Amino acid sequence: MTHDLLFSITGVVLIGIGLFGSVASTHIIKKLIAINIMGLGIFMIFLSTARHGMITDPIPHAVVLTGIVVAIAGTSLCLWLALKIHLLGEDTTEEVNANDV
Amino acid sequence: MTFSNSLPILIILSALLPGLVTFFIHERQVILRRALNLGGNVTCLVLIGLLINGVYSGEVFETRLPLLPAMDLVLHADALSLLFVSLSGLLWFLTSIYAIGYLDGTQNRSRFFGFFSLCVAATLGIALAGNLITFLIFYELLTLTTYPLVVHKGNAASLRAGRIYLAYTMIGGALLLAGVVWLKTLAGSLEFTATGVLSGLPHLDPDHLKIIFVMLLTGLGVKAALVPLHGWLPIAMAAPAPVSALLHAVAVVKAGAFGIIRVVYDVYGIEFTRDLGLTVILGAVAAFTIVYGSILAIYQDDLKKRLAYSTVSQVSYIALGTAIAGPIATIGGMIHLVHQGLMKITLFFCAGNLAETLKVHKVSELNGVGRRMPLTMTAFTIAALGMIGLPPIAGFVSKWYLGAGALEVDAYWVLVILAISSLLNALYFLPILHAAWFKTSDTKWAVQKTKLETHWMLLLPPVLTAALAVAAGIFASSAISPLSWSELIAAREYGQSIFPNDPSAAFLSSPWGLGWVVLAPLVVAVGVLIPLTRQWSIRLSAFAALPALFVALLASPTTTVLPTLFFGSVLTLDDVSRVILLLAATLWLLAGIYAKGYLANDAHLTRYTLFFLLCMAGSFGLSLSQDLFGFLTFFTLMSLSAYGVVVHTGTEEAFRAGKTYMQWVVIGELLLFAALAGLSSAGNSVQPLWVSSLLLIGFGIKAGLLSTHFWLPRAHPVAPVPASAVLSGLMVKAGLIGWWRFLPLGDEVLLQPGMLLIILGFAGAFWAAIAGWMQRDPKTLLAYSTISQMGVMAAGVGIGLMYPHLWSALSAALLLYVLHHGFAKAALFFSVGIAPIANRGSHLKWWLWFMFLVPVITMIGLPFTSGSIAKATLKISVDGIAWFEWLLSLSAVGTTLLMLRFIELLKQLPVSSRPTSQFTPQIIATCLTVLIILTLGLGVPVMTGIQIIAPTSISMFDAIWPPFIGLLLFIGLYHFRLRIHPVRKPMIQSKPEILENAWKTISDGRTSKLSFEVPLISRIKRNIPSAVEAIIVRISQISIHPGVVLVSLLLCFALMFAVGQAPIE
Amino acid sequence: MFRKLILSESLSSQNEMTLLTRCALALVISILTIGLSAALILSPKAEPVLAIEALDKLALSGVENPVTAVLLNFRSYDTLLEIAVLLIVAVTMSTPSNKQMNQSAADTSRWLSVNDAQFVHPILTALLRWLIPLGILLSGYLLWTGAYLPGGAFQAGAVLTGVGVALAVAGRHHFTWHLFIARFVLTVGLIAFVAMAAGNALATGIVLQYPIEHAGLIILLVELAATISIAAILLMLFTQITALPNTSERLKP
Amino acid sequence: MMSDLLTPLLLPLMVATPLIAALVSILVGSKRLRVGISLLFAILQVLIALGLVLFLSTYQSAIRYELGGWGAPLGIDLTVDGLSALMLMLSSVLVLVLSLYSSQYFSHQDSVRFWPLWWLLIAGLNAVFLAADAFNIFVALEIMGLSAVALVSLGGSRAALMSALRYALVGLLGSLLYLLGVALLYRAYGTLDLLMLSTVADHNPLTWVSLSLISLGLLLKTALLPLHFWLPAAHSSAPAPVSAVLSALVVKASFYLLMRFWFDVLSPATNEIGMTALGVLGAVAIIWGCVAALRAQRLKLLIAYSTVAQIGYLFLLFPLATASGSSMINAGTIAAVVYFILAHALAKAAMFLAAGDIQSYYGHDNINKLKGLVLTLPMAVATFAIAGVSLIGLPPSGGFIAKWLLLESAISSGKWWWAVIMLMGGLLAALYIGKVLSIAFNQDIDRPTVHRPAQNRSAFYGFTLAILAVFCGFNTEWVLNLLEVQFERPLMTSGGVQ
Repeated sequence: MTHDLLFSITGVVLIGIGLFGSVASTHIIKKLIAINIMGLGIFMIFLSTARHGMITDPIPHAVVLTGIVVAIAGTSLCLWLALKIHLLGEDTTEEVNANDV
Repeated sequence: MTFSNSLPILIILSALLPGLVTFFIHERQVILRRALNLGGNVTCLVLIGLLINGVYSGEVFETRLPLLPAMDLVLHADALSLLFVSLSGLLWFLTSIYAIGYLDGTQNRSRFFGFFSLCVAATLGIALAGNLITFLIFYELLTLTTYPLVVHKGNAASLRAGRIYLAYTMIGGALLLAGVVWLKTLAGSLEFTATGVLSGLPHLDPDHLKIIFVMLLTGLGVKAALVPLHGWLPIAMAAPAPVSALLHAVAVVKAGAFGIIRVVYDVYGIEFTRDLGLTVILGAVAAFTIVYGSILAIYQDDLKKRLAYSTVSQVSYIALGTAIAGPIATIGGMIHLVHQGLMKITLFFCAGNLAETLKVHKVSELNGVGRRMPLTMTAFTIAALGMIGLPPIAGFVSKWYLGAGALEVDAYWVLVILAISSLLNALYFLPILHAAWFKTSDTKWAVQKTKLETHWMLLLPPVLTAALAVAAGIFASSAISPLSWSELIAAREYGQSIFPNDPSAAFLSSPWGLGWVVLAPLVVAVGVLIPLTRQWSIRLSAFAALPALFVALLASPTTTVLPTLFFGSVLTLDDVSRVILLLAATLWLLAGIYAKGYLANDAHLTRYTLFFLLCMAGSFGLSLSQDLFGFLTFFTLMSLSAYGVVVHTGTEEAFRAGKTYMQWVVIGELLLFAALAGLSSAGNSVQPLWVSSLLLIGFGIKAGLLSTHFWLPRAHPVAPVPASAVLSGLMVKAGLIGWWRFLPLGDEVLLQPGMLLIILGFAGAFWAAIAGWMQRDPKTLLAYSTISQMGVMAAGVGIGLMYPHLWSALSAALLLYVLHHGFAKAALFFSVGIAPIANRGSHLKWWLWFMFLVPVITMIGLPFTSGSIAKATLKISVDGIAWFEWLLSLSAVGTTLLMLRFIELLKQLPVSSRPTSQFTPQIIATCLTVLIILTLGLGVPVMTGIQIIAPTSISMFDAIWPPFIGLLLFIGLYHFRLRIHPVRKPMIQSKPEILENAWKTISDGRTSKLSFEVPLISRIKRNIPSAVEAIIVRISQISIHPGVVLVSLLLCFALMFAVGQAPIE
Repeated sequence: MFRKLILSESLSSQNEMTLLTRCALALVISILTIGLSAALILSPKAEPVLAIEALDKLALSGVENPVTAVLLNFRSYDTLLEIAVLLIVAVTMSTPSNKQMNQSAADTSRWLSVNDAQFVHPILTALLRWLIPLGILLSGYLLWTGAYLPGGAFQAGAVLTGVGVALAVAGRHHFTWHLFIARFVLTVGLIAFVAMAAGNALATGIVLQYPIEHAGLIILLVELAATISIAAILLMLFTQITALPNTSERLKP
Repeated sequence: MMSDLLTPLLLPLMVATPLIAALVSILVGSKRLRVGISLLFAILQVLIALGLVLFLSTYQSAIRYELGGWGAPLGIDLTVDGLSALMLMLSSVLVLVLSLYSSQYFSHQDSVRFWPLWWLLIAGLNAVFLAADAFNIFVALEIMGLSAVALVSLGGSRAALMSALRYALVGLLGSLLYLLGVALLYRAYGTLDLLMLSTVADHNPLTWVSLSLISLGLLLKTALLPLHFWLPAAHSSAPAPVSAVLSALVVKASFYLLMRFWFDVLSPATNEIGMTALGVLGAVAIIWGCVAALRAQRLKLLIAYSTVAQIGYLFLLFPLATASGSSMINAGTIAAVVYFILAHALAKAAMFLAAGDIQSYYGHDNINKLKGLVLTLPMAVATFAIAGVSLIGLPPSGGFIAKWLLLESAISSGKWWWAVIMLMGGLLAALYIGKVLSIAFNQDIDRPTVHRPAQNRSAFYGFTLAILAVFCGFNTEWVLNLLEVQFERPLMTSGGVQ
């Protein structure tokens, strides 16, 4: 029983790290990596619920699989945008509009 | 959807659809846009017509559209909504014609007319709203559709106006919304029911209702421009003229007032509001707004701003009407909704015309504009007079009802407010009229290209609305007039049928019998106005008096009742009015003939004849009419047209005299208004003391009673001779007739007023004699003699008040005295006109001098003259009040003194160079008057059927000793007067000037400190001996210083009350 | 926290948050994690009711591997949407403006065009000759075992993408994506899935309900189409990024 | 009865139509064909939504469709009740008009990528409104989020890309937090189906934590005040139809989910403090949004900030819904908020379309330079004004009815301070609408030449939307009793509608 609890705790820790990374860092790529770490943490928690003694519950696996694909799609879109921004202009820290509070 | 419940929505659509379609019309398609717009107008009016006769025949019109589960959009046509719908529909039609003319050639007119129709649709929606939420929806829609109109020009000023307008109305709207929602949660659906929804519901927490009422009031107050929330109205004047005309006279401002009426009557219910004590708040705010708005209006130089502030104050009348919470006051409030709309829209149209054609925006630039744009300015004048509240224009009717309604619930302070505000209205409207008509324009106007003074589309609407305003006033009690309509509403509101308790006795009436007497001069006056019949009518003007003369002499006593005229006017011919009519007719006839010669080659003959005829009509109407409204209307007509005659010569001195005359007329008017309002509300119960004292003073001003007589010695001499003859001979008697009609003579004892009248009468008689004696100009002397004679007559009436049982005999005597004085005074004035030829020593000299002496002798009252008979009958009718007889004889002494002085002055008149032939009409007139005086002296008792005690019974001695003493006195004083050089034109500022300055400083807006520099001190410094003489003159002057006189008046009152209270044995 | 986004590789500290705020943030997040873990520890796990039911119904699903059954039968709707997500990314990156395309001299008329002029390192050509068939074979195997053992469309697709990337990197071959055939390959997965859903609705009256006897076969077909699509989409991701103008020079530090 | 069998089929069809439309628009080559087919699909979608709404209003019973026939816990279900039917109807009508607008708004190059992403976004939206499974919502949210990001980045300018990136990051973070919440729920209750969850969920710390996580994730996506920084940039730099659909629908979808979770699924876990906290945040959002809108220099930015403010209004639902402590959710407030969504969506979309016209005519949308706009683009000004009326909540617009219902519920539940906030919000909204209008009406422009008023058809669509916003203020009866249609608890028997 303690096995999956251990996994969930690590998952939570991973989420913590991911959250801190995404909020604290301002560099886009760092932020993206942090978000992925957080995603993995969540998937870990989800998977930790699958083990019930002898029976393994297939639902979390399917869900996590779909989650991974979606996360990839999201990350690749962000990368694509970051790359285009990088190509477009030198001004890296452009404020979108003056009075954006 | 049967017809009855689709009609309201159709009306709104008839305004909405053309609006929406006009948006998409291209700028250049002018004809299509005009057709669409006017088509919409006409259909709307037709539908409203259908609605009116539908509701009249009792059919119920209601459209119900589902909006929210517990509440739906209700359009319900009841009597109140009809009033507002018909007003908006009609004025929309006129304003769109005006707008088409006004905006000719400007850009984005499609947008303008689109929003214009939408705004009217919103107003119609407001009028027809059946419950509070529908009202709210259309109320907010009105704000939205008016914003683009206010900012139509797109310049900085109109944008600022738009911003401020939005700020005010948005906040108001938010408060209103909150209030309505709160009320909805408390009271469920808020259908408008006749006696109010809330009064029925049981367990409503009163202080919640109070807060809600205040919120609703603020929300509505923004649009009704109650004081703290009125800021946007003057600024919104930046909008084009048609916008400020329709919006600020009809749509927006009235929506607010209409809302207040709906909330107070149909949501809270009038008794419920009164119990909650909310009417006090509303009343206070409304009263403050009325006064505040008028005061501010005085200081505005920009014409439209002045009109805006006047709107602020006028709209609060409606709120005041609702606040008084009496049935008659409600009627007053509601008809003011219509009347103010009519009058105010005329004013704005005229302001728009002035701005459009002459580029005149400031009041100071208005000099002489009357000559350049006569039609516009006449409309402006009618509307302005209506706003002041002068009869017969519509404004008077609503003020009358407000006054009467206030008295009905004993709210005396309202009467004061009405009086003050009418005074303030006069203060800011009369200078405009004065400047427009009587001043010559210094600036060069744009030359008048077209035949009409401006585009016909700009001219037709104001003239129409002015005519409507007058018609609403004159035909007030006719079936279709707004007045009868609001009576219907008030009856519904108060749940019982009430009719204004006018003592309009309706008995035998011959149709239009006596009407011709009054109509003849008016018809001729119209003839004078029309250019092609002008010459003929001027020549005929004198003979307009013939029908009156014919009726006075031959017609049998009849009464004509004209139910539709005013409040049902009653013209009767009884003994009193017969005599007065006789005097009036003859005097007007003679004056007309005299004027032929005197004013033969005068430049302003047409203007003189016009005023002459109006004055004549006024005097005839005055003498015949019995009902309050009619009497007051003719009284005002006579006084106003007399002004035109007084300032006829156009000299600076004439204008100053005219101004004083007008000031006193307005004061008189106000006092009479209050008095007659009190009289009508008191009904036939005992007349309260304050009403009779107001009547005394009000008519006293006209009768030249002491302390209110200043205008007389300055106005009469200034007028041309025939006019001053009639002024002194007849018009002064109007005051007397007033007393005759309205004071309870002969039926109840009025000790104090009687005493006052006697004191003032005799004091005036003696004082005038002395003052007159010191004059150098014969006409001024005659004016003073009129004051003294009127003093005697006033004393007679005073006796009548104190001893009612004597009144029957006394009235006959007074009538005779009036006749005698009228003709004698006229003859004296005529003689002044033709004295120059007599002095030239032509062959007629002796004959003329004989003619001068006859009236002098009759005035003195030597035996075998009408004067002696009149004085004798007066003495006898008083039977035995010794002191009265003594005083009467003493006054005869004074008159002799005056008459002898008059003869002396006649001699000194400069010789005129004009050939005698020109004087013939004047001579003929004087001969006729003298002839009448002689016949009066001998055969009068027989002809007029007045029972007179035979002349023989008075002892000859009584008729001789007063003139004899007068002669002695004259000779004695003759030497004394030589030493003090005669009183030239007052080298020091006479008191009326100071009063007049004070008046000017107020009206010209300069609030310079009113400094009463006392000439006396400066003179003492210069040289002591002349100071003594100055003191004597000061004493005689001081007596007429208004402040002192008013104080003395109060003293008399106090004395009178004291005497009254003291137990009389 | 998301306001300033920078891309400059320069590790200048002025963009980073001040030390104080970072510590505060760290503190807050650690509290949250402790709270979360406490909640996890305290609350009991629910009984695997759903798991038991899924395993019972496995026989009806047409495949033995429970995960594939859930993925492609019980919750097939999720997988459908998931492919749609991938398609979104594909569409965003498809057809960059033509000016970027014509830099590469390759003929753009065909989807997979060979351009011999390009010099390719001999060792790499030999390696490819071995690797590419092996990759395709492996992805076929993964696809087939999906029904019994962990595997399936996504894993097979990933391997196939590897093959494609190897080809693209070699430089000899060039992919053009704005042709119809390319766009069809990208969308074939979703098309198959939707067609299957519609077909089932006709057959069994309820959308996405496989007829029991053919369930296995239909799942296999759908998985095949999905694999092709996934491979194509991921490959396009790679080629589009390398096709961006002089990406290589820009990436220099 | 025939229609009885077919109607449930409408639900999956509702999701399938946009997907098929997306596929077709990818495959189709020419722009004109692509546009034609898209319009066809848009009309089809409206018809389906209409069918659903009519069915619901006649039979007054919700529909539940089990995909794959496996039943709730194992399989995934699609459900539609009054609220979701209304949202579907709103989105399909709006999509139809926006598609008409964008048919000639985009150049050929852009339209190749626009249409597929547009249909995928609509598919995501429909999936969210129909979803009854927690994880399914996550995937649908993700589709909607990513396609929205892709559409925002369509602009191609640096600002567009930067704001798209920021929006993507926020979207990702939000979805992951939501997923974490779902994971905890699955751990505690073993099921992903919302209806089952609502019967099983009770007040324990784990449910409360998962509810707050889910709410945090959805708040990020709905852009409530502290988490709103991404919205103004994203909505203002996107092309006009995209920003219209973002403001009107995408933001509302996550709010719809919040409503579902707070009032339907995990309602036992909700408590008073949470409700008032959301209410306070909403109130602050109203005030702050309006102030920021007043200070905005660009028109689209102004409209975006006004969205932030109007979202604040939506969150006033939470404190008002639970009438002072009693757990009974008062239906009036929910109806009011739904009405608010309806009116705001139409009005905001109209405003963005008007702004789009202005931008394409002038080349910029800097407010101060828009003097004399009323001469050049009268239709755009009219649209902006009418939509503004609905935003401020002046009668006769839909916004007014919504404000009226909210005010009524605020006053009847005795919490009058929320009513004050609402009135303040209305006034502030009037401020910035007034500012724009007064500039537009300013005609003393230096260039005396009167511009040829641009007569393009696109202004017409914005105008129809604005008119719709006004007319939905009239017959509210129909909408309100549609909302009454709800799921009765407990679990409906499976196999379509009984």
